[in-house]
Amino acid sequence: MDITIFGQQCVNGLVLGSTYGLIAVGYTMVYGIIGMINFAHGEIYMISAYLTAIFLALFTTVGIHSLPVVLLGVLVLTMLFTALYGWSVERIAYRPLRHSNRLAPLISAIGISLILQNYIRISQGARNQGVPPVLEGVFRLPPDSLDHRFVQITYLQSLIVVVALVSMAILTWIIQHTALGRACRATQQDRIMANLLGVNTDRIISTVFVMGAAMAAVAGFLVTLNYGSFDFYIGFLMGIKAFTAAVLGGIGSLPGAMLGGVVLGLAESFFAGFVNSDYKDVFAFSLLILFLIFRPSGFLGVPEVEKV
Amino acid sequence: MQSAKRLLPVLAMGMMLLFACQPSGAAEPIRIGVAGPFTGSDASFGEQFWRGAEQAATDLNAAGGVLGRPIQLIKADDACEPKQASAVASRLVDRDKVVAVAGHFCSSTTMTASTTYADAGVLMITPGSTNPQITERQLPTLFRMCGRDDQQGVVGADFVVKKLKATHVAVLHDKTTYGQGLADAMKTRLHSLGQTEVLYEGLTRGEKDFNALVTKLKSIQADAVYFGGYHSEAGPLVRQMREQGMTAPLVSGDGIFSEVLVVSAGGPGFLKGVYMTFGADPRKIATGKALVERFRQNGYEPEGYTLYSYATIQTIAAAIQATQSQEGEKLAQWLHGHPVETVMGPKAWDAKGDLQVSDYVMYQWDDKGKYQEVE
Amino acid sequence: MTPLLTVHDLTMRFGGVTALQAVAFTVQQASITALIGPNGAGKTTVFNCVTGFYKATTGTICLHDPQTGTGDIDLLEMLGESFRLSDFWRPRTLSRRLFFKLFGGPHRVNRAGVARTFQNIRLFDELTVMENLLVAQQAQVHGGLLAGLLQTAHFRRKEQEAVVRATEWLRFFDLLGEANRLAGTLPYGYQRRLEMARALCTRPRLLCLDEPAAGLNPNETQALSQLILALRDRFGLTVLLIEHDMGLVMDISDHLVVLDHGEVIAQGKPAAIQQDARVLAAYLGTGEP
Amino acid sequence: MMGTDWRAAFRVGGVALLLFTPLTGLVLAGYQLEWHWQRPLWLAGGFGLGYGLLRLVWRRWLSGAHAFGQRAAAGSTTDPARHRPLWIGLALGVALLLPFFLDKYGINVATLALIYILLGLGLNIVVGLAGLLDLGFVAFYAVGAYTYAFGYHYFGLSFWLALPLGGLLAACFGMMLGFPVLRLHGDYLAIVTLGFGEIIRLILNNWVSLTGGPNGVSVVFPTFFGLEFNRRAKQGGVPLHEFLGIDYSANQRAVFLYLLLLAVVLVMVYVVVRLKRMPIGRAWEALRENEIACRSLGINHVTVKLSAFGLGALVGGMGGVFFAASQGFVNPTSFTFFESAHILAIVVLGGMGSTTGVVVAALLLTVVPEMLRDFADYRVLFVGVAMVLMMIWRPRGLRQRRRPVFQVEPSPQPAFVNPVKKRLRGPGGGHPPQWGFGGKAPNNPPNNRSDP
Repeated sequence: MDITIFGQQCVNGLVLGSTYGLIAVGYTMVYGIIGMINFAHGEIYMISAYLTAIFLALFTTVGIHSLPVVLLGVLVLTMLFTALYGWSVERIAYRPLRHSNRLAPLISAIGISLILQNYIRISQGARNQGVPPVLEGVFRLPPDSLDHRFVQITYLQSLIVVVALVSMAILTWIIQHTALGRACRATQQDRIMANLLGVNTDRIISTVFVMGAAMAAVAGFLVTLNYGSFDFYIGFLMGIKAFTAAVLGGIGSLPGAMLGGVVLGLAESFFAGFVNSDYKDVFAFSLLILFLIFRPSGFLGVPEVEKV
Repeated sequence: MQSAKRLLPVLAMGMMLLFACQPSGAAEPIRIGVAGPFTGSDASFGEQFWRGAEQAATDLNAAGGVLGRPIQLIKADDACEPKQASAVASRLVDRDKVVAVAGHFCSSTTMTASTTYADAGVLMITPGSTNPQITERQLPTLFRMCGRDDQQGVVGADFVVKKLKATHVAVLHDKTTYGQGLADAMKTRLHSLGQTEVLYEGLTRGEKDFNALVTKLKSIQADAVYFGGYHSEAGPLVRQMREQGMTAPLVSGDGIFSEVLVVSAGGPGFLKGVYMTFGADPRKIATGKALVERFRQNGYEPEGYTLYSYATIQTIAAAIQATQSQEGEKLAQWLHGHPVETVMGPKAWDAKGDLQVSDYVMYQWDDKGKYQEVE
Repeated sequence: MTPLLTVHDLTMRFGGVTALQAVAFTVQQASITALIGPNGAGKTTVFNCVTGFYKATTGTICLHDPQTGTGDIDLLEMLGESFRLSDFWRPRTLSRRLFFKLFGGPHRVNRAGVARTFQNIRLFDELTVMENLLVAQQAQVHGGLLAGLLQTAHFRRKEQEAVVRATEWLRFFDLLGEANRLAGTLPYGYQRRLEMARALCTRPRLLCLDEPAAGLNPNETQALSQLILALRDRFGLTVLLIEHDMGLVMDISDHLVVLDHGEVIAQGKPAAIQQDARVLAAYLGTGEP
Repeated sequence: MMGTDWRAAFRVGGVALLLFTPLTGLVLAGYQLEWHWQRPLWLAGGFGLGYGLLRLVWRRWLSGAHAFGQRAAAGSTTDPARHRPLWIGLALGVALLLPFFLDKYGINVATLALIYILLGLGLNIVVGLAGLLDLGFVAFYAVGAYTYAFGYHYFGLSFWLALPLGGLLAACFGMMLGFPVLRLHGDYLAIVTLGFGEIIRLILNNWVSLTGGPNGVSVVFPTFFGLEFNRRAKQGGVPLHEFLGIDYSANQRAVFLYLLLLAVVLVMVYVVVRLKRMPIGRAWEALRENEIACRSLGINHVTVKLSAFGLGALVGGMGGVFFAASQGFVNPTSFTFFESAHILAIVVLGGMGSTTGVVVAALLLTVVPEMLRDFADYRVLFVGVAMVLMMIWRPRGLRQRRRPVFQVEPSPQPAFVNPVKKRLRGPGGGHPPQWGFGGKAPNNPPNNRSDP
């Protein structure tokens, strides 16, 4: 087999996996702190894709053309507004149901995702939307290959990988070394006790939703720039895939989410590239099931000890 | 207090008058159902359907309606789910008492819903379902305003083999009734031309990352790619091909016939070397030009199935006008024997309900985001 | 004196930590045996091994049949041991192992005659008190699915028997008035009693009580000790209990096993244990630097 | 009081303005933007005002509701169960007569509602009673539907054979999946089932040579003891309407399917109601409450879970067969994850474990979206809003599960059974001691079910 093809599939998988990882963070954080699956998270990602395109168009309309300013500005705005959506989802679908049975928030989250999907469809139209190409260019190895025998990564793709790693590092640092992170971890361990010790757990839970949404916004921003198009339906599939990644990595673990994403991305790429793309998703889900049966805690999750 | 008491009967009288007047004010409208995916992942095609049908009804009503009665459209959403399609079909038949239906869009929903219409003897003309099986069942009241996938596949395969001189053809599809039907037709024709495809695979609808597949296409050195599917996947696919340095042409069917393809590919620059089959562009036919202008004035580009659904409503109206009847079987009988002048030119149907003339031609995209017929 | 339970050379490791080291003791038929020791000594671990919730690393736990004196039951085997190479030419052992691997678990231990309560009460909160007790008789009632759906006479008789048995235990524990309350809504002391009643509904030979007096006031503790004695004296039950309340332990136990750091440091009659230097050291510290 | 209400309303309006401004005020058109500055203002104003009014009304209602609630509580002591047979009879009558007053569309919707009741009952066993969160229930539904489709297509299987077979096959699938995964707990199980549901759908979609892929498989309508429901029967058969000497009507087959389904649903309702009072049903619920305690009581959690999973799948499979029969065509688009979520919503909305609740919720979730058809574009949006509001309003569902009541007093004194006599021959053997833990228990009347 051609080594460049193999290398290229590695790159493909890595890039895809990084986006999965970024979205998986939202699932893993929410699950870690309240033990619930946030089914509306995929739609939050979808919202962020729309916001990216809207703000990009807005900057162009206003007349700001300096690329770094535009990109940074769009990223920050997208993160802010997506975070606001994340916060609202928590306030509407989760907080009122804090003390009810475990499944009620699941249903309300599914309701929220229906609302968000259709809200976007009605307000922005059902057709595909997109952004014009930005930051075009590509690294190739070897750089001057003529016969298509090269491994390449576009600037945007490398940006995805780098940003994913950096933001993951920042997030991990926040959780591990700041007062906020300590409060998060305390809430995760024992919500009632944390509350008694003066941690405003409601606020911490809100913060976690906000952080998860912000990470989804980063993913939405990068993915939108990279693939150039999206529609109101992209949240569903991406949500399921990212969720799979979170579980593979060990739900509740931040580095695990990233690792799970990359593993899933690589697995999909290799399967589609070397076996059959028809059954790519079957393979991904089978992997998930097998993994859960033999190692339910994922790669980096802490194995649950059965307390008697 | 007193005045209020006196006011009440007056008010009631007024209300009753209002209700009583309403039906007699205008002639009983002729109801036509417009069924398609107005929500869900295929809503963009539903939008095209509705716009076309709406415009047709407006125009016909402005010209005095049919049999002197106005046309009333009933919007029926099937979300491209067979389950909803059969519910919606029986609702159109039983509740709304429609005379005819323009729809559905997705081949799978047309399959389910058509039995209901056939049972009730309601005329059904689908502007967009191209899967061959639909008319092969020979339901008496079912017609198509579009071609069949096998016709499209023939045009596509001939083009790929004869014009593009491709020898390593990869056939992809999106695993939908439509996309796979198209890819199968392509494959069959390729075989009869003495070629074997180098790859036949499906990709997942709704995904945006096909890089792994593209790398695979590169590794098997495909010199032409045929894709059965919609623009929402074709766009990212062609973009990723170009980004990975693949210049092989991408050939597809009517599912990508939309300027939204430019947006879904993320820019017109990626579209060089993209071809597609579609009926002769209705926007170029003389009768259609004025209409296209009217659409554009309202800020809507009438593409894809917009004019198809316009023509569908026209056809239904023509049949009603000619037969003076509202019975589906009579309308169908008439349509089987008579051509209809539509905005897309004259159309005539064979015994199965397929168009007699398949007018599929090949279009080519340029890097400005425009397309035109290949000579 | 006939032994009911023999624990021999019981060792339990969690990863690198040795929680139990060669623990050995015997529980006599119709006696009350208490496991005591400082916090973290491994008492609950012994309990979990005996009742099948932990799979001991090595050692044997044997339940004897006092009626026949034969037919000892190996409680460890029931949890599903890992296969050994030698099994493959002994189809009988292999099939036994396979069976327990698939269908084994703590429930088998219970069916063999060992019932337990939990340190932190584990009731079925959303079920009524009566239903809690009926669930415990599951293994005995267990009519066919069809019989239950059609409400055959046999099925109804079995159900009635179960209700009657539950009623008697409720009377014994003075819970009769609460039969139709949700278990989760009972006061704490009632919940403790209900848990014991539930364990007894499985008709055990050995009843294991994990800190039954925790959280009870002195009066309730007093009544509890009377109840445990009554279980032994009137029904001939064998009781194994963990308890921190030394007053209770010394009052009712026939035999004491003292654990410290995962090892048995002493066992014997209560009076003897009270004099034992090592036990005093374990509880009070040696005092020497 | 008013002041705080309006301040809160103002805050909500402000947040809404922020939320709506970019997504409704700025609309993408290609790479350009269209401005609709009035849309977010209207929306935000509406939300703020609506919220403020809601708060006011809520406070009013709440203060009034207190008295109302007390009255209701006092009234309910007259035993709600007394009117139960009446209600059940009434509902049954309506259900039986319904098809003769509805048009075909109405019957179709009612049939769909019944299918969802069936599915809800099945999933209720798994989720509501056994507490196993199953996010891939649609897999069993699909197995049932495709069993009928394949059975007819490849082996000429009739509906009557396919019905039990589809159920059994689905149950087998349930067991096959269940055996390895039931050792997992809670959410992991949910994820595995989700994956399984997707795998089944993907395989159905991809294995074209067997399943027809996205083209699906056509299904024949069930016959009534060999009599067909068509206008003209195929190859020498006799259509039902000729046999009975009545006029043909397309409604006949719909009515037939509806009544058949109704019968099956009634049987299932009975079965589920019985199961809850049987040892196996109690074991499911006990397992949901506390798995460890269950194991300590000699209950094999794996087999008990398997039985719940299998039975739920069985019912789901039968639902699938009916679905295939009513649609006349199956393809994989009917079995997406959203379908699982829909069924789960029925169970949760109905109040986990409550049979009446499931029936009501299934009716609501099928009929309401159909009634909303007139709002075409906003339909699904409204369904979503309804789901969220319902959960906030009644997080525990429409109905709470009622517990069975046992008569324990007066106890049959002479028929005393020694609780331990079977295995033990202890001394004693007389009446058990009457003393308990100090302090007398409050002597509740035995049929007083529970107080909070």
